[in-house]
Amino acid sequence: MNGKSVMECVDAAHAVIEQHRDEIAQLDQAIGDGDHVFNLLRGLEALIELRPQIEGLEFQPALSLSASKLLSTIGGSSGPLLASLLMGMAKTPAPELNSSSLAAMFKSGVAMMAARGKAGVGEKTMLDVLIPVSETFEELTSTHVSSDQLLSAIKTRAEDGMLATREMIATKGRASFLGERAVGHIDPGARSSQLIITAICDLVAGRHESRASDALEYAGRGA
Amino acid sequence: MNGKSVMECVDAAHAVIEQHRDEIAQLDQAIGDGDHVFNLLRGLEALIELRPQIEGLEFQPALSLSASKLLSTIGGSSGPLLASLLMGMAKTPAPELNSSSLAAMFKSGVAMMAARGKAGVGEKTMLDVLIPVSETFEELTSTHVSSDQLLSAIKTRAEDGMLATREMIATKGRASFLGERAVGHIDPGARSSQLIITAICDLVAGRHESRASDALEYAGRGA
Amino acid sequence: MKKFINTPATYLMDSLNGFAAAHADLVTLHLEPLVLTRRERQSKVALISGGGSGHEPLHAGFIGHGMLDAACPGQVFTSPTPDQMIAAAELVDTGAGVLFIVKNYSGDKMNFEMAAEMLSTSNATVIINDDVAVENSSFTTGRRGVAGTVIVEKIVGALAETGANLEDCRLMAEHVNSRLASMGVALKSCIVPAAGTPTFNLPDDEIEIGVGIHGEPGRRRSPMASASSIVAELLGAILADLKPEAGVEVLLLVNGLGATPVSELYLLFNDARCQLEQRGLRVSRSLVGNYTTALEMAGASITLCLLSKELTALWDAPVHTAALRWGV
Amino acid sequence: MKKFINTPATYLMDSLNGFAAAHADLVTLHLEPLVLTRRERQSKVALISGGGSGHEPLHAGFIGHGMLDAACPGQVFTSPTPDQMIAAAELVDTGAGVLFIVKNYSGDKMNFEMAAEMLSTSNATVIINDDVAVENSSFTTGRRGVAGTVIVEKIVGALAETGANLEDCRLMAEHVNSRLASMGVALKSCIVPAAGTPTFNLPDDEIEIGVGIHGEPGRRRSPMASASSIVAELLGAILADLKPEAGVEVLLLVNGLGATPVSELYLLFNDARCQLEQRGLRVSRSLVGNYTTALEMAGASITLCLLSKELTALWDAPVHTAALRWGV
Ligand SMILES: Nc1ncnc2c1ncn2[C@@H]1O[C@H](COP(=O)(O)OP(=O)(O)O)[C@@H](O)[C@H]1O
Ligand SMILES: Nc1ncnc2c1ncn2[C@@H]1O[C@H](COP(=O)(O)OP(=O)(O)O)[C@@H](O)[C@H]1O
Ligand SMILES: [Mg+2]
Ligand SMILES: [Mg+2]
Ligand SMILES: [Mg+2]
Ligand SMILES: [Mg+2]
Repeated sequence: MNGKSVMECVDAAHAVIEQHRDEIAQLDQAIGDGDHVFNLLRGLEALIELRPQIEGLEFQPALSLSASKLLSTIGGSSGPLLASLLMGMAKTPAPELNSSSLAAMFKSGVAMMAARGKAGVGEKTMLDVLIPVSETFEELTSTHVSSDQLLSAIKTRAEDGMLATREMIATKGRASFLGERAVGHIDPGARSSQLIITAICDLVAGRHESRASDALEYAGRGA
Repeated sequence: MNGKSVMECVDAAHAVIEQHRDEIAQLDQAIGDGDHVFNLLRGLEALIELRPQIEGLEFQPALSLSASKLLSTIGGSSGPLLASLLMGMAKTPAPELNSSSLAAMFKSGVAMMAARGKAGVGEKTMLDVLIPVSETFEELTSTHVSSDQLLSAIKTRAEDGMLATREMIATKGRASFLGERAVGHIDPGARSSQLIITAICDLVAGRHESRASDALEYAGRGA
Repeated sequence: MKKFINTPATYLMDSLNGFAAAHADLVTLHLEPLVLTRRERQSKVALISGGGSGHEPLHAGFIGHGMLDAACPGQVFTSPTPDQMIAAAELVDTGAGVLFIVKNYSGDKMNFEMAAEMLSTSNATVIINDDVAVENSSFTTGRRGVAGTVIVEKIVGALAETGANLEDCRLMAEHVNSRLASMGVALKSCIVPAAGTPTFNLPDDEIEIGVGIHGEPGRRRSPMASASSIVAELLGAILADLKPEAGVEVLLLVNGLGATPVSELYLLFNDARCQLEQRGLRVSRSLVGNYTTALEMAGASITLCLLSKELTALWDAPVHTAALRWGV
Repeated sequence: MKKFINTPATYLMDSLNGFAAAHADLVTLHLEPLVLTRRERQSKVALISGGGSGHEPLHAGFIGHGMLDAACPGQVFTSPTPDQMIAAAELVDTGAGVLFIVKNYSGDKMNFEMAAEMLSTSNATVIINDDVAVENSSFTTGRRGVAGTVIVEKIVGALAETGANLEDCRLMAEHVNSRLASMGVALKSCIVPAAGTPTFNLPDDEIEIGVGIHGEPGRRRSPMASASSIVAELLGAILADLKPEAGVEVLLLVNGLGATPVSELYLLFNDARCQLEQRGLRVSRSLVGNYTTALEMAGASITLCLLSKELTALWDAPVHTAALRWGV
């Protein structure tokens, strides 16, 4: 694992977000300000422009460079949050790279994001996807499940977490201004996080078959 | 003929303009700025509020008072024009009131309006109705036609004049800014003048049967 | 019709009462007839303008030091009446005479003309006709007066403050008018409150090039285009009219028609400025904002004024009005 | 989407380039990272604000004497990034420290927070949350920051010019924020250029009461109503929050959201002023215009600020910026 692996994940994330562009835009129009998908795309495209530099680095330095670039490119809420996630991962001591050190990195990345957002599970944010995912990742790497089982468990937790935001009242982020009126809408950040997690799992699994469900699957208000 | 006759004409004019409100509004929206009918109604309503004073006066003083009131109430192009018409009528020497002195009054009223507007026949304005009408009025009062024949000749000239504006290019007034684009539209001032002339003729003829054609008859663009 | 309004009949007075209350330090509102005058009276040629309402801040927003002494607001898009102009003249004349600044519309001209005929005090009138969307011709009413009026009011207002006499003020107004050209474009019609329906209907992908400030049709309908190509068309017409020599300094006014935010006006300004400099003109003075509106019409107009040392100095002179203020 | 725009991607820079060119006497535009700074540098506490673009003239229009020293514009409706804020601080700090004036949105707060953590020079931050449409609560993000921000920037800007230190400026900003309350209403949604479709859809006869300046839903949809009843609802919420004592003097800001003409804003001002005076409050200062917009949203907001002798004097102090200017 190195800068090349980081860029593979970036490419996978970019592809899946592009594919769900309208859906994510509509989710943020419904309970936010409509910019979430453009923020993500701007950030991911900035990383793609940095490809030569990132690919030339080891794994954690590549994450660290990506974090700074996202921080100075995205803005909004997602900028500091995603930068914190990658920064936290980059800073975690990891003498060797394996699935349990990756799980530890991811856990402290998510913790750094949660600290930045002053948020936890149940507040209708991307953390409703990322915290459960980091828990599953950590739990299952310490047991002896197959890589396939691990990846599919992660994808399931991500989807559950994303879907759970639909019935929540938001207490953090822009949707918190809406009170009850946010209920019935999936959080855009939760959806984008789940899509990216899933795309990376598929990448890792080497399963590149398109799993794109209808791009507008979750955009419908309410149901 | 006295102030009471003036108010009868005002009432007839008010009724017919109210009845054609939307049509006249649309004509002025098409080639002007849309206010013509509101200008007329504001002026006529101001005269109706002055009823006691106007009705207490002789014919020409009543016209003179009405002229001043219109001048300070209407504004726009129609204010000075209609005020000039009535002022010109009020100022014409008329030792006795009969149809030929009325025709002379009307002629000099129209002349005063034309002088104010620096306009004549063929410029796509209310003068395309009023000038022909004043000519017919003068011609026929000097011959021996019946009052019915006179009134119906006036109404025909008024309608012909009004309809003729449809194919004209305007050289005066707001429609002149449009050049060729005004062709195909009847001038709102010509239409309102024709309606008022007709209503007054009907009043004079004692024929109060409603002659209201479809209120939107002439509003259709083009045809 | 979604407007902040109580009833169409009270719209004008409700709005003017708000304006007069918000700017009580600058203006006084008179009723019957309706006139707004400058609070501080000063011995100089008095500048009076007026016209239909719906173009705010024109004209009342330009009453004050260095601009107008009085404004006569008509009904929406309807010229005011002669009694308003006469009252205004009587209220603000200090013996040096009054200059009427009139936009070139039949109604405005006739009403101001009748006022001038009835006035006993010395007065002069200048007719502003800066809109190049309309062809000029001696047989017709000619070009409309639009946003360039603000520039005339500012520059002649500054001259009047110096104590210039009535004839010099009139000549300066004519001079500025001869160096002005404007053209506008609409993205969306306005709605006259009394009418309650849009003055014109513009499909979602069309614009009206050369629109008037009352929603009068312009030169042509055209498909929606990029800001820079819209600017190119407006500037093309303006420059064809003004025919400025290369190197000349110009004042560039980008004026909003009511419903266009300043961010878009600055974007138009950017395109206009770049295109002018490419043609060798120097934008040495500028003004960007909503100065001559058409109710809530979405759209904008561009005005150029060819400057000279004298005009630049008068433009820079202090002004203190509700809508334009600097140097004081 | 009918906007004066070249492409959504170039919208922001085209508009900022126009702004910077039109106000080159007041501001300097820096690229990479994007920062606008005040041209005249002065030894005093530096005031820096910033936030998503689309609210023009906020914030860049308030750079200049008596208000801001720098502004960091983000993408449309997206908080700017920490590197912009750090660059801004480094450009304008004169040793007296910098005060960040931040509207209360997650994104703005987190980005400014990270900038503050990374900055070596002395700095403080104040969070503005004047929008009473949203209930405050210690468990949530709380109220949004909206048009009242302009009043904080003006008053604290005046204080900073007097040489007040960083802590005093911060305390004054908190103090003003505690005496501010705002609420808005939308008649028509805006369109984010990158999205190309309206943020929300409002039927022809409905309005959104309590709308946010990014088109966030408000308290409720309501049928279109008269100006005075809309004003009554906004003022009701504002006064319920501020609970002013009778006889107190207030500053009344009627702010347009972008597509509402000033004539309607003055009409709202008239209704608001009358209703406030009926409740025994005195509108001793006022501001009417487009100061904190939401792209081309049609609508308006009302802000009240409870005044004191000190606040009034700071409000009256000279200010010279692109969008607010008096006394100089
Ligand atoms: N305090 C927070 N903690 C965690 N996530 C947050 C927080 N605030 C916002 N978010 C996430 O950010 C997403 C919105 O991101 P984005 O649209 O890019 O920023 P903004 O809300 O500033 O426009 C939300 O959907 C939510 O998932
Ligand atoms: N110079 C003129 N001479 C004669 N009639 C004119 C002249 N200018 C305008 N009109 C008439 O006035 C009518 C418009 O009146 P109105 O709408 O009240 O005024 P405005 O054009 O100022 O809005 C036109 O339809 C035309 O008949
Ligand atoms: Mg967002
Ligand atoms: Mg008209
Ligand atoms: Mg008119
Ligand atoms: Mg945002």
